[in-house]
Amino acid sequence: MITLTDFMIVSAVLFCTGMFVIISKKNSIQILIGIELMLNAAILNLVAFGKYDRINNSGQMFALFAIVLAAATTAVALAIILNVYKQYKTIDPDKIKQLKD
Amino acid sequence: MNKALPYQDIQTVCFAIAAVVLPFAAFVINFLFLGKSKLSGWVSTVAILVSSILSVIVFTRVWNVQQIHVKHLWFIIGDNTLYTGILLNNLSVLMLGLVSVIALPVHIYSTAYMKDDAGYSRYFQYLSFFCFSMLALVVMDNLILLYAFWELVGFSSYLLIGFWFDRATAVQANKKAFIINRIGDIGLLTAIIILFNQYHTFDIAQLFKDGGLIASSTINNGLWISGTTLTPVVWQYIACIGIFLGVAAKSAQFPLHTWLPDAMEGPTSVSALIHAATMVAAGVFLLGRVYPLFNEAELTTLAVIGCFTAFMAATIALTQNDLKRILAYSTISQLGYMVMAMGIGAYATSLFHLVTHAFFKCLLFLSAGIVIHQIKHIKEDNHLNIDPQDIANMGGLRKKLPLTFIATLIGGLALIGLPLTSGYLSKEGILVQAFEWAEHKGSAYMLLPVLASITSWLTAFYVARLILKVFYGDMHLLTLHPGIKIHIGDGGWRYKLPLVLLSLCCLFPLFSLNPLSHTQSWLLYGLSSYKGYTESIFEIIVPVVVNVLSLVVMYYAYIIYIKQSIWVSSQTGLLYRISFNEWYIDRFYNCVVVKFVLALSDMTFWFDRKVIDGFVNLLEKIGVFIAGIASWCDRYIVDGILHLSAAIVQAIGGFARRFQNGKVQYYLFSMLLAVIVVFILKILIWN
Amino acid sequence: MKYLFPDISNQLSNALGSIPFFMPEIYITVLFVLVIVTDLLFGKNSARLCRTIACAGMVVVIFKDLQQFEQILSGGHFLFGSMLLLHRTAIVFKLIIDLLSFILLLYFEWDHRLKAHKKGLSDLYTIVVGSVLGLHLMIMAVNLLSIYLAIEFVSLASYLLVAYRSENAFSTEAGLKYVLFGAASSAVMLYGISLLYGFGGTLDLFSGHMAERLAQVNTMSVSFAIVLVLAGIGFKLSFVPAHFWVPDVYEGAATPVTAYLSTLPKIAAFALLVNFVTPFVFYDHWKGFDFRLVLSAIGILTMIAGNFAAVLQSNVKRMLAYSGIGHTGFALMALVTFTPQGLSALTYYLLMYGLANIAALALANYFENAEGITDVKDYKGLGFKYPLASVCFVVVLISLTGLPVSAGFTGKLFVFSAVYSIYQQNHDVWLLALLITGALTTVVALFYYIKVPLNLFLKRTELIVSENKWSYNLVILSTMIAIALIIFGIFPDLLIKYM
Amino acid sequence: MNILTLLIFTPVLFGLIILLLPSSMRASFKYITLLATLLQLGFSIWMYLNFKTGASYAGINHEEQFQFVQKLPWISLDLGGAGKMQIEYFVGIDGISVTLLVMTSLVLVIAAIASWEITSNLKGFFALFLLLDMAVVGVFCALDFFLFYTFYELMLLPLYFLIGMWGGARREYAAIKFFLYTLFGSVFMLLVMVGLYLSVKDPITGNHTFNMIQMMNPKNYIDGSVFSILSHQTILGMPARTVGFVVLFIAFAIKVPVVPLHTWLPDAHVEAPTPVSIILAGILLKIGGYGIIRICTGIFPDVAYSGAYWLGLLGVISILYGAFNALAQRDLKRMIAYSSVSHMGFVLLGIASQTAEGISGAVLQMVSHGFLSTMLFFLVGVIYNRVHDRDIYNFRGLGTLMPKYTVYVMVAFFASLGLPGFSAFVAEAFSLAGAFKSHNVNGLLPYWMAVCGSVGILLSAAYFLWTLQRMFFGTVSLKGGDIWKIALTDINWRETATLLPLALIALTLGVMPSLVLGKINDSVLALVQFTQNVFHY
Repeated sequence: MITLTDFMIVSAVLFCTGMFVIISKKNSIQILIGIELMLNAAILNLVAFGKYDRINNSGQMFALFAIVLAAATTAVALAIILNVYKQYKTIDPDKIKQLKD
Repeated sequence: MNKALPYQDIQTVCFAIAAVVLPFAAFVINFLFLGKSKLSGWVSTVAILVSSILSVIVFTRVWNVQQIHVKHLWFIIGDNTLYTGILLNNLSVLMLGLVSVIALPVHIYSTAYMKDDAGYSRYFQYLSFFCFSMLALVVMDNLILLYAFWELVGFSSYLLIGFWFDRATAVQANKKAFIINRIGDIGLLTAIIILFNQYHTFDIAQLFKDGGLIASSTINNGLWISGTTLTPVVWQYIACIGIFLGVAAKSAQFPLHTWLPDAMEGPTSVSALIHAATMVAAGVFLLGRVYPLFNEAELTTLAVIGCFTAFMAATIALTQNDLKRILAYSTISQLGYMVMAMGIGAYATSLFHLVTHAFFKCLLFLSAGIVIHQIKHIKEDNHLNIDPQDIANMGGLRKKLPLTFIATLIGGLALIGLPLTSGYLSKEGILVQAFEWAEHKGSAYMLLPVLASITSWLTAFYVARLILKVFYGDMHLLTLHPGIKIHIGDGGWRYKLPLVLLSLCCLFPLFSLNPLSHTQSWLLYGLSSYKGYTESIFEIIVPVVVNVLSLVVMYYAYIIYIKQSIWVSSQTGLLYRISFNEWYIDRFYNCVVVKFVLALSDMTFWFDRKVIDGFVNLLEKIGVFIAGIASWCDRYIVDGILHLSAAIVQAIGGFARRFQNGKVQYYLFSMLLAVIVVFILKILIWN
Repeated sequence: MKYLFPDISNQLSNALGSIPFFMPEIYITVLFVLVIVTDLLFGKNSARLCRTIACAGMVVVIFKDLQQFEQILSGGHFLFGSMLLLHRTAIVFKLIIDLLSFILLLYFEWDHRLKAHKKGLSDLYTIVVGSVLGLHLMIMAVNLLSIYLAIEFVSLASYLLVAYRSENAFSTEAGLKYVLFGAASSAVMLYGISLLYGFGGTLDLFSGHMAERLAQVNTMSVSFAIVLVLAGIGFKLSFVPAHFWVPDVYEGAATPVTAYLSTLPKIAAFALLVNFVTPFVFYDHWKGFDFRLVLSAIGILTMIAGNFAAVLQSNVKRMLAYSGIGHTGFALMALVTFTPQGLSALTYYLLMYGLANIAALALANYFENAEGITDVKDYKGLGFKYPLASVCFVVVLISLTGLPVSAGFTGKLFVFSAVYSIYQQNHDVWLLALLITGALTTVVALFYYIKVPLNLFLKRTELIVSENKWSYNLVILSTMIAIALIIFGIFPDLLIKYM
Repeated sequence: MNILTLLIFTPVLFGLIILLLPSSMRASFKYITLLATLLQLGFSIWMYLNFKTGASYAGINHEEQFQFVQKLPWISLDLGGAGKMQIEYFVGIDGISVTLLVMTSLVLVIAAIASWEITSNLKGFFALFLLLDMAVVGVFCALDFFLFYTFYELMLLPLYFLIGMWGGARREYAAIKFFLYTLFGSVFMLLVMVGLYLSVKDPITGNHTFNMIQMMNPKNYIDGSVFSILSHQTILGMPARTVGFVVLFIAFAIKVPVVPLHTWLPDAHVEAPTPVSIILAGILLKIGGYGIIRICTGIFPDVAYSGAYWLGLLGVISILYGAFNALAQRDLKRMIAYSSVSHMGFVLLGIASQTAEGISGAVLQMVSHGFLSTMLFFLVGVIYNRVHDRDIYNFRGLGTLMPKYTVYVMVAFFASLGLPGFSAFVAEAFSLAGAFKSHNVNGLLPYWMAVCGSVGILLSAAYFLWTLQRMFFGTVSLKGGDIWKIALTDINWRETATLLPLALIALTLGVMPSLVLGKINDSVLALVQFTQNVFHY
């Protein structure tokens, strides 16, 4: 039997992994993937919790919205990253730091 | 205030006011309309002439007749109403008369003395302004106004000392005079404030009259009580010290006397009026006004200080070579007498001495002015590089300046206090009472009258020295610079008239018909607190001893300074032997007494210059030093704190900026870290 | 599933019944479509027309907003099954947003650099109009789902705006930073939302169950969830520690976009935050997560970080970015009162901040246009060359600093009064600390704001007579705003009584 | 039209005219400004003459006793549960303000005349000048705290620009320092102001009010409010009222300025152009003193009472510290600036004494210092305009070169050092008398403070005389040699026309202090009465 706790643990692991990816990877696309991981952690949570919300099924609904929005965000982000590559010939965020104090 | 005042009194008051205001009017006229005109001298002189006539009228009407007090609302501050008013009693009308009468000859004299000066008009503006302040000072009825004019008198003195403001020494001197006077002023102001706090009034009549507020206040259990006001008694002492500081500064008492010799940088006529006769006497006048405030112990202190001042100044005068400085020190010495007299309770005699001193000292200064003027003529005629005030250059002037010589002689004798002069009357009065007082107080106090007597002999010595050196013997200039032309004389009537007038005033008849006994003087009876003394042995002994010894001293002086002529004229015979023997005595004196005295004199002078003046200078230095520190603090500490806070702002700003390194992952990391840190903190602290 | 059926009709009627209360948003949607269509129809030359349509549309929307006041006389109204809440403050917020976006729509074209963009500005108008819809939703959202949707809606639009000038390196760099930071924040927030949903069992904040249940759950876990959600909102509000993106993005984006970013999403986010905290704060048995304390602490930190860091900036846009952070902190102060008075002070303050900030950036833009300068040190002596613009700049900065007589001052005064009156009741030391920090940072704010007039007027240089590329539009706009700021400074009750 | 409103807003009207006129008419700007200030002077003199005295016109804490009152609702705001906020345009004067108002108007005329020296950017200068004019006059008239604060803050900006744009070499530093210092004070004042109005309710309307006179009545405070006398609230462990007082005091002390909050003053003075120096010293400093009287002691009489010792101490420190600093300066303007610090110390000492003598002395000192410092700075301006140097060591023997000028310098110097016959004497004497008396009347200040204060008079003599000796006496010797000798012409008719009235006023006030004291006396008595009765509520 997979309990709610298991879902939560998995999602927490996913979340942390995503966070780690965001912070450590030297590639913008990888960072996007990290963000996706984090989003998925949340979505997993939502779905898991939604099981107990029988009246509205808000969890599942939310998950759908979240997936769509994540896709939209990723699309925009990829477009911007593409643009960045045009300008900088790199997508390593560490190297893109003309704007700073 | 004055509803029931009869017509006569109103007229008197008007006269008094006119006497005071006329010089001021002259000042205003001179200031506004007579910029460079020679007319200004006459405007001032006429003003003071009328003023002095009015003063004399007022004097005759008030003296021993009644006290007139008129006042008019000035302003209201809080619950206190301040009046401006005139208080005419014996003391004030005496001073009123004295000041205006002395000022008159000085004005006349000045019209001649200053006639070639570029600042002629300015001089008379100042002089009139001074007369106004001084006259107002003596008639004012409340302490605030008294203080006001007290300071204005100092201010006009400042202006006059620095009259030749392009001379560095004059400017130095007037600054010093003003600042030292300012010290006194602060003392006086503090005293006035203390009195105001205690008695809630500034009115002199209410405060100091018989049975007035001062008289009815008591000191009890360390508290100074008057009405409902209780103050620690120390403030009574401080009030007295404050007043004494005022007196000491104005009347050049130890230790605030050093400005007076320097003040001689002003024109000589000014010295005669202000720094000899009138303004410096203001301190003594003030003592007279506030006399009831002082208690026994404070009076004794006063006496001691006065006596010491008198002695010290006299010893200094012994060796000075500057004509005016000698006179300045003698003034200090005489003022010391007056203060001492106040201290020993000889209130009336002190004021008596003030009056007589005013005349003879004024006379002496005017004479000295003539001498200096003439020497200056010689200097200018022959293009010499000499100090016209140095008595070493003078000598034998009695033939050239006969009238001046006679005047100086009268003045000098009065200063010494030889019989037939006015000085005798007042000075002997002081000495006699000093002895009586000391006898009454106990033997230790005998030192005071003895010292006073010694001072009297020292006075005799330096006066004799002065006269001998200036008027007797040969002109030293001639021996130094043979062949110089000397065309000098007493000068016109504007020089002579004042001398004659003042000389007459220095003789006894003006004050007492009995030339030998001071107790017969009308002046003494007019001053309220004169009690009249019982006949005592001192009445006879003191004058005799003092005068005889004075004569002896003068004779020694004669021998010392003119001795060569004696040797030359009498080589053989009894006279020679006596002279010879006396020479032994003289040598003895010379070795022991004179040398000692001279050494003492040098020492005191050194003390005066280095220690007391040094102290004043030190104060100045300390002031400047503190000023430097304050300035440093201001720049580095107070402002430093400001700059520090600016630096802190920047430091915090810098810290906040350090995260902005342009790396987005670093930003994310910082944010997440911060969130986690906050969360952990929350768990640790708030749970 | 069967037992859900009766509900459907209910829900449908609810949705249909909500539509009259949703008119402004519908109008915006129509406007959005209209602008897109215009753009498509007229191609390259459509910019001007798009702008005209967008602006005119905004005016209509404002009218619609005003009409809503009558609809809610009897109190707030839930829409679409408690997804949205229409209440008086929300309308005020919407009006502010619409007004400011109207100004911004006018303004975009006046930036020479943006205008020179080869793809034209038509898309920009579309995006902005779209984002206004998102902002409206944000203001009214009271359901975790609608909150998330609205935020993402606005975020997506903002990403596009920031990266709009694709040919410009700064702009794209800013876009990258913005999108990465934003996406990560929203992911964090979503995780927080998922947890809240799990703990509370519902997405509806105002249902009453949410706070009730959360109060029973382990405080730590709830706090964790709330902190994560706050981080997401904080990204929009740009408070510490979610402010790091602000200076870079503001500097990199085109100036009108910066004006947009520094005002509209921020103001809407405040409305959102108000909505978010209300159910918790007014739940009597709420314990555990102390919103007032956390928000106060954040407010203090934000004020300090923003204002102090701004002192060292010399790029005008960057400086304004930091000052914007500082203003967020100050506005948080009004929020933590959790009173109607505080709320009206907040709206007033935000409106004045929005106006002044747009004007300030417009003026910075003006100088950028005319002289090609962005650094405050280059403003040296320009005050005599461009007197009107410079004077306006001074007035606007005065208002931002909060000195009388300017609207910024009255705003500050209202905020202070609101906080004070609460402090008077509960003597919360945090409120006092907020007050003191608020006052102190005003002084610090002067420190950097004054740099502009300092350089404009006090420094003297040999002015090189260069050809003026006069653009009156920006000056006229900012002059009008400046005058408005002064008028509202003298007569604040012209406005505040409606807030 | 209310005369006070007219007085306040006349300059703005003229300022607008200047702004609207084309720059080609710049020569007329100074005349327009002069006209505006003269008009103001006329109004204020009219008010002075029509000012009624008597116990029933004392003012202070009785609204009905103020004169020339105008009261219009301004901002009214519903705060929901917290009641209503009531801000009024409320102007009126009592004895304490009327004399300061006349002084201010006159000083402004002088400053307008001194503005002749300004040559660059005239439009800006005169517009700012008139704006500043409005603000300073408004401060003295405002009886609503909000209005007061508005005017108070409104002074800052024009001053910043006036110093910063037309000032000397370090003008930027001086201007920003001045601005930050004063803003620092006033921002916290804002907090206290907000706290006060939330604590006070207008008894008639029941609204929260900014009315200062209502704030003075302890009965108007809501029970349990922060600043209520009865509820003894604390802020950070300190009594709330003490905190409020201290904050307000700091704000005003910066303006006065009181040591150690004074360092903006020398810089600002030195760098400011002459007219601005005149306004700074003549008027701005008085606003600090006025604020302490009207607001600090008016609204927090109990704290002023218990904290009088510290106030007095600060006063004494200012007197001495300022004087010592003045002694150490070699820049003439700086020396005078520090002398201002010293002289304003008397004001604080007088106020701290809370005796009728002390407060009257303080007000008189403010009026007197207003005229004298104006004169002093104008005199410095005269010499600076001619040779652009102010270093005391660079001049010697000016008395021979510029005799008339020297006369005025001497008048100003001696008047400032408290020579009787000039206004400063009576003022300082009574400040000290009040301070001394205080121990017996209300036991606030120890005796020694007055004594120490009097040492300041001595020191002032020292630095003024030293300067006089160094610069004006002796033989002519100038750093700039013959060029300076030619440049240093004696004062012209315009300068005489400026200096002569000032000298005459200083003299008149010295001889007839009743011109001021007669007007202020009732108010001062009422104030003293009020501060002493505060514990009976």
